[in-house]
Amino acid sequence: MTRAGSPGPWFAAPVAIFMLLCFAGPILIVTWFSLMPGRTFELTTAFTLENYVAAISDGYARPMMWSLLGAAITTIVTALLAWPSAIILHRYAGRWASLVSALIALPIFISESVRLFGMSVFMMPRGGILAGSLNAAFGIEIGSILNTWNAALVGMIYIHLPFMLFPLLLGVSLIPADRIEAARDLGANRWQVMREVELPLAAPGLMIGALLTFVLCLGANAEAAILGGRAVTVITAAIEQRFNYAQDWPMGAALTVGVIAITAAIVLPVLSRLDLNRLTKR
Amino acid sequence: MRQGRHLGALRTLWIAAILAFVYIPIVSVVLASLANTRYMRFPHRVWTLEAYGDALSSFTTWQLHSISLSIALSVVVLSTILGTLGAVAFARYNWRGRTWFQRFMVLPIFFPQPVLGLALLLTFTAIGIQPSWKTAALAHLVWILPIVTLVISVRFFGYDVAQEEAAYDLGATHVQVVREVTLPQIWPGIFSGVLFGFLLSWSNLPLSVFTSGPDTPLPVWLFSRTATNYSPLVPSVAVIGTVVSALIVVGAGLLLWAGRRLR
Amino acid sequence: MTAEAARATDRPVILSLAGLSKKFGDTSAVKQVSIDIPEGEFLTIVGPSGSGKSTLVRLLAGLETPTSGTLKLRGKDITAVPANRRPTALVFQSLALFDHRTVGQNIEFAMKMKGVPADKRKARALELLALVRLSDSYYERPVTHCSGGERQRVALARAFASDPEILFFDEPLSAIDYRLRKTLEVELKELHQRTGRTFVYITHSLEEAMIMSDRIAILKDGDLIQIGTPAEIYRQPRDRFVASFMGEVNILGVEDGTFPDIGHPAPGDAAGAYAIVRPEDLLPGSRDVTAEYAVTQRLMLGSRTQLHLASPSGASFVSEIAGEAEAFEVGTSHAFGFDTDRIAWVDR
Amino acid sequence: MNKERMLRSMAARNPLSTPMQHSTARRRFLQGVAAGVTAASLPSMAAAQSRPLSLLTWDAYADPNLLDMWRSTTGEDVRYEIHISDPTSVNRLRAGETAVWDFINVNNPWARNIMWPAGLIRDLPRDRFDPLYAEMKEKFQMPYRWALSEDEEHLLGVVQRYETFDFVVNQDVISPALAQDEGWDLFNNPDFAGRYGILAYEDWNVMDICMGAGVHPFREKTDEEVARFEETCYRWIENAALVTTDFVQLNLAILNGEIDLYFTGGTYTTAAARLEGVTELYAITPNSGPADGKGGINWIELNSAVNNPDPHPAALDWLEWITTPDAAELVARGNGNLQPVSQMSQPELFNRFSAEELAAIQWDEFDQRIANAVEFDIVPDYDRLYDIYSAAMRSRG
Repeated sequence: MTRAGSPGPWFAAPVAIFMLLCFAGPILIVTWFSLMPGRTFELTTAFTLENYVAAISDGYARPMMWSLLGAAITTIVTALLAWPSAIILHRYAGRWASLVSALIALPIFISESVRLFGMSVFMMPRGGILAGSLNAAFGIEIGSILNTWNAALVGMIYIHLPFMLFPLLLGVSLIPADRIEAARDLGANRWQVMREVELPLAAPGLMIGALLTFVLCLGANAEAAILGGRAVTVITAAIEQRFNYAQDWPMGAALTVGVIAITAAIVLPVLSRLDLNRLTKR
Repeated sequence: MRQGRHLGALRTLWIAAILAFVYIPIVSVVLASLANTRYMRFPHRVWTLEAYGDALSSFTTWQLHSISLSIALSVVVLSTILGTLGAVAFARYNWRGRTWFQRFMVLPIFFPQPVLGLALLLTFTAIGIQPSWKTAALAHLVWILPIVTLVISVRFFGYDVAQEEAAYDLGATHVQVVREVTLPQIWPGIFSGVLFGFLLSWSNLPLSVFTSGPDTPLPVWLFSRTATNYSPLVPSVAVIGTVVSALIVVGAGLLLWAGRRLR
Repeated sequence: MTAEAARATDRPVILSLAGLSKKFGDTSAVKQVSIDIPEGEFLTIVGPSGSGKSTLVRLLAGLETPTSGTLKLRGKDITAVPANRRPTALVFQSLALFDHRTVGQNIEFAMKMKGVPADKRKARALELLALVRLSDSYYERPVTHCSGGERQRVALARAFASDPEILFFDEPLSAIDYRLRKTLEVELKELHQRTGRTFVYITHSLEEAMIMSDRIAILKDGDLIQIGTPAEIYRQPRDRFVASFMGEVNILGVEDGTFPDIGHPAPGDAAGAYAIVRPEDLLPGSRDVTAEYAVTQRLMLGSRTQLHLASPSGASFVSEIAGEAEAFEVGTSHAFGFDTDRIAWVDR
Repeated sequence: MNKERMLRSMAARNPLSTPMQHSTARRRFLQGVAAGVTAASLPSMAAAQSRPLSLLTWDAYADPNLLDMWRSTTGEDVRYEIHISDPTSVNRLRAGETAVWDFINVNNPWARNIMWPAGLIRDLPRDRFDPLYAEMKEKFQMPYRWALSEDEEHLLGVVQRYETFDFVVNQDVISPALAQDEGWDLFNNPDFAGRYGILAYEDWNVMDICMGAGVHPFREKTDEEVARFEETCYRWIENAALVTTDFVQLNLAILNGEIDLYFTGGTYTTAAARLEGVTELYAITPNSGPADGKGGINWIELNSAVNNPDPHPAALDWLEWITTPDAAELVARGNGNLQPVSQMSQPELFNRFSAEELAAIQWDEFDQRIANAVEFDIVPDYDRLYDIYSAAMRSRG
C-alpha cells in the first residue's frame, strides 16, 4: 500500500485507455459534430454555433422539459416506493430478504422492451389482461390509461424501481441499528428518527439511487413510445428523429451535447462528494 | 403487541404489492404468448403453444440468440479481464490519481445509454468502422465494464492485503501468491462480475439499437417487433430468450460448483 | 459502605422490576428478574457475556418489550411505554453517536425532538459540555473528530440533555484503554454524586462495579443470583460463581470434616460445603489452617507478587503478597496458611 | 423545377457519414487505430466464415419462413436489417455501406432518381430479368418507368409489393363510401378531433398532411402552401389521440373504441387483422384530392442489387428467386401480413389465396384504389416540411 512506485497505474492503464477511446472519444466526436453546419455529414474545421442557437429557438426546450419532469417524478415516486421496501427488507424480512431482493433484481436482466410490452398488454382496454380478466370474471368494464403521459410514467417507475431500490438497500445497511435506538431513546418518534437519523445516514445510497434513476430516465424513450402513445415527445425521441427522419446529424449532435451537459451538471457534483471507497467497502 | 402484528401484516402486504408490480408485466408476457392472434382479446378463445413451435422452428430465433450470445460472451471475457485489472487499481493499491481514476471509471454508469449509443455510432461511422455485433459488444463494454469493475472492487475492499505479504514471507513467488492467495479469495467477486456482464449485455437494448448494424441482437428484435408489427411470436421469443439466459446462468453456476467439488 | 446503602434504601423506589422475563424464540435471555431501585442509587448489574445483562438494560430503556413481568416507574406501569416516551436515557456500548452531526447537534438531539427553541438548546448544551468537562469549542466540532474519551463525554452529555430521571449505561467503557477507563470511572462516580440521579450501569467487570456502585446485582444465565452492596458481595458471596466472578479465589471443598485438597481438618464451625479463601488471605507462615505448598509460578504485579501454588495433593492455589517476595522462587516449597475468620462459606 | 438541384438536396441529406472529403490521411490513421482496437479486443468469431447475403430491406423480406426456405434451397446464409426509412438506407449506401449490403428494397423514386445516378446499385441483365415483367400485372409492363434508368437503357430492379397507403377507418363508425368521398377532410373535421391516431411513418405523414392541406405533396410549394401545411400539421398532430410506430396498437385502439380512424395506413396495416376477423378495419383511398385531382398515394417497392465492390455470387439468384410463386407467396404473406404482389396476375400464385384472404386485402377494389392514387415520388422541400412536422410533434403535450 505504499504510494511511491505503486503498481496501481499499470493496472489502471488498460481500463483507462479503453475508457478514453470509447467513452471520452465519442463525446468529443459528438461535440465536434454539433459544431458543424446543419445537415452536413463530415467533420471539418468550419465550426458554427448555429445548431445550438436552433436547439434553443426551435422548441427543443419542451421535450427537454418533459424528460426532466419525467425523470424528477420517477425519481421521487421510486424513492417513496423503495424506501419502505428497503427498510422492510433490511430489518424485518430476515431470511426472506435475499430471496425477495433477488426476485426484485431478476427483471433487470429481462429486456426492457419485453417488460414494457407486458405492461402494455396488461393495461390495454377491453381485450387486455386486466380489462379482459375483470370482464370475464366479474363483468366489469374498465377504461385505460394506455397512450397517455401517465402510462409512460408508470412504465418509467416500473423499469427504474430496482435502480432505486438496490442502492437504497446499500444505504439502509449503512445505518447502524444502535443509532436508531439511541434516537428513539432520546425521545424521537418514528418520523423524527427517519428525518434526523435514517435519511442522513442512508444518504449516500439514496443519492446514488436518485442519480442513477434520474439519469436513466433522462435517456428513457421506450416508455413514452410503447406505453405513452407519444402523448409527449421526450428529448431522446426528439434526438432520434433528428438523426433518422430529419437526417440532420449536427443538430442531433447538438441536442446530444445538451443532454450530456445537463447530465454532467447533475452527476459530477454529486459524484465528487461521494466517497466511493467507503461505499464499496461497506 | 396486537399493533405489532398489524404492522407485520402491513409490511408483508407492501412487499407483496411491490413484487406484484414487478411481476405482473412479466406474467402478462407469458399469457400473451399463449395466444394465436395478434389482436389479443383476453382471455384467449384458444390457448395454444403454437407461437413457441413457430419460434423454435425458425432460423431467426437461433440467429438472434447466436448474435446475442456472441456479444454477451465477448463482453464477459473482456469485461472480466479488464475489470479485474481495473478493480486492482480501483481498490487494491493506493496510488496518486486513484480518486480521479475511480470517478472517471464510474462516470459512464451515470450516463444516458441512448446518448452513449448514438455518440458511439457517430464515432464508428466517422472513423469508418461498419457497425456489427462487434461494435455492439464494444458499446456494451463502455457501460458494463465500469459495473463489473465495481462489482469486483467490492470483493477487493473486503480483502486483507496482509495475507499476500504473509504468503511472501512464507516463501511464495509472485505467481504463487496470485494463484494461491489472491485469486481464490477474489474469485466470488470475479464470478459475480461474469454474471453481471453476461446478463446486462444479454438484455441491453439502448446501446445495441444504435451500434449493432445488420447483426440484430435479441432485445433489438423484440423492441422493433413490439414497436411495429406485433405477433404472438414476439412474447414467445421473449420467453425463450429469458429461459435461455437463465439456463446459461444456472449452467455456469453448476459448472463452477462441479469444478470446486472436483478440486 | 453499609451506611451508604442503608441511606439509599431509605429513599422512595424509583424503578421497580417485577418478574421481568424476556424470551427470544426458545431461549430465555432474562428470567423473572425482580429488583427495586431507590431514587439516587448507583446500581450496577454485573454478569459475564451471555448472562442477559444487555437484554435487561434494553428492557429497562424500552428498546425491547418483556415477554412477561412489569416495570414500574414511581409506581406507574411503564411496561408498554416505548423508549422515546420514557423519561430515561441510555448510554450505548458503541455510544451510537450521530456521526453526521456535530458535538452540539448530538447533545441537543433530545431537546430538538421535543421542539425546544435553538437558543435554549445551545445554552443547555454548553452547560452540559461543562458538566462533562469539555470546553465550549467542542460545540461546533464534528463528532468524528473527537477522541475516544471525548466521545464518551459527548455521549454522556447527550444522555443528560433530556434531563432523564434514570440513566442507563450499557458497558460504555468496555472498549477503551485501561488508564482512560480508570479516569472515566472516577468521573462517572463524581457525576453521580453531583447530579444525584439514578444510574443503572451494566458491566462485565466487577472491578468497575466495586469502584462505582452503591449496590451490585449479579446476573448469570438470565437469573439474578445476588444483589447487595459491594462489601456484601465481596464478603458474603452467595455461591462459588459469585465468588470466582470477583477475581481469582481459592475454593476448598469440605469432605467428612476435612479439606481433602490440603489434607487439613476443616474448622468445626464450617457453615457450608465450600470454603472461599481470597489470595490476599493465603499468606506465608503459620495461620489457623496451614499447609506446605510448592511454588509453580511467580508473577510480579508491581507492588505485589502473585504466587501460583500446588498443594501436596496437586491442587492449584493462588496467593498474593506484598513486595517482591524474592524468597519464593519457583520450585521451592513453603508453609502457607489462612485464618478461619477470613473464610467465606458457600453451599453451592 | 430544377431537377438537378432537387437531387442535390436529397444527396446532401446524407445520413450515416458521406464519403468523407476531409483529410484522407487522418481518416486512414483513424481507421488503422480502429481496426487495431477491433482486432486486438474482439474474438473474430464470425470472420472466418464466408459473408452471408446481406439484405437492407422492409420487413417482408426478413420473414423467417422466406429466409429459411432460401437457406434450405440454396444453402446460402442470409442476414438483414430492417429499414428505418427509405432515405436513411439510401444514404447509408452512399456513406460507403455498399460494401456491406447485397440487396436493397425501397420505394418508387429512389432507384431511378438517386441510387442509379450515384452508382449505388447495379443494373440487372435484361435478358434474364425482363421476362419477369412479362409475368406481372399490366401496370408493370415494360418499359416500366420506376424500374428503368431515365434513359430507359438500364434495368434497375424487380417490382414486387405495391399498394395505396393512405388511411384506415372503423367501418362500423364511418362507412367506407363516405370516407372515400370525404377523403383527407375527415381529419379536418372537428368531430373527429381526438378520435384518430397517427402511425408515425414520418415521411408518409408529411405527404398525408400535404394532402389534408390541399397541397400537392410532390410539387415544390409556395410560401402560402407551406403556411397551410404548417397550420394543418399543428392541428392534426395536436388533435391526434395517439401517435405510435406500431400499427397493431392503432388497430387495437380502433378495435377497443379508443379511435375511429388513423393515418397513415392501408392494406399493409389492415389485411392481417381483417383476416383474423377484425373486420371493423377498412383501408381507404380517397376518391379525389389535391395531387392532380387524386388523394391517394401508391407505393411500389423496387428490389435492387447493391453495387457491392465484392458482389455476392447469389445476389442475382435471390432477386430472381423471390419472384418464383413459392417465394412470392411468402413475400405476400411476409411477417404475418398480407400484401398484394405484382406476380398475383399469375393464376398459379393468385389461386393460392383464399376468398377470405382476398377479402382481407380488399382485392375487388384494389385496381380502383391504384387508379385513385398518385405514385409515390420525391417530396421537394422535404427538409422544410419535416422541420415543421417535428416541431409540431415536440409541441404535443
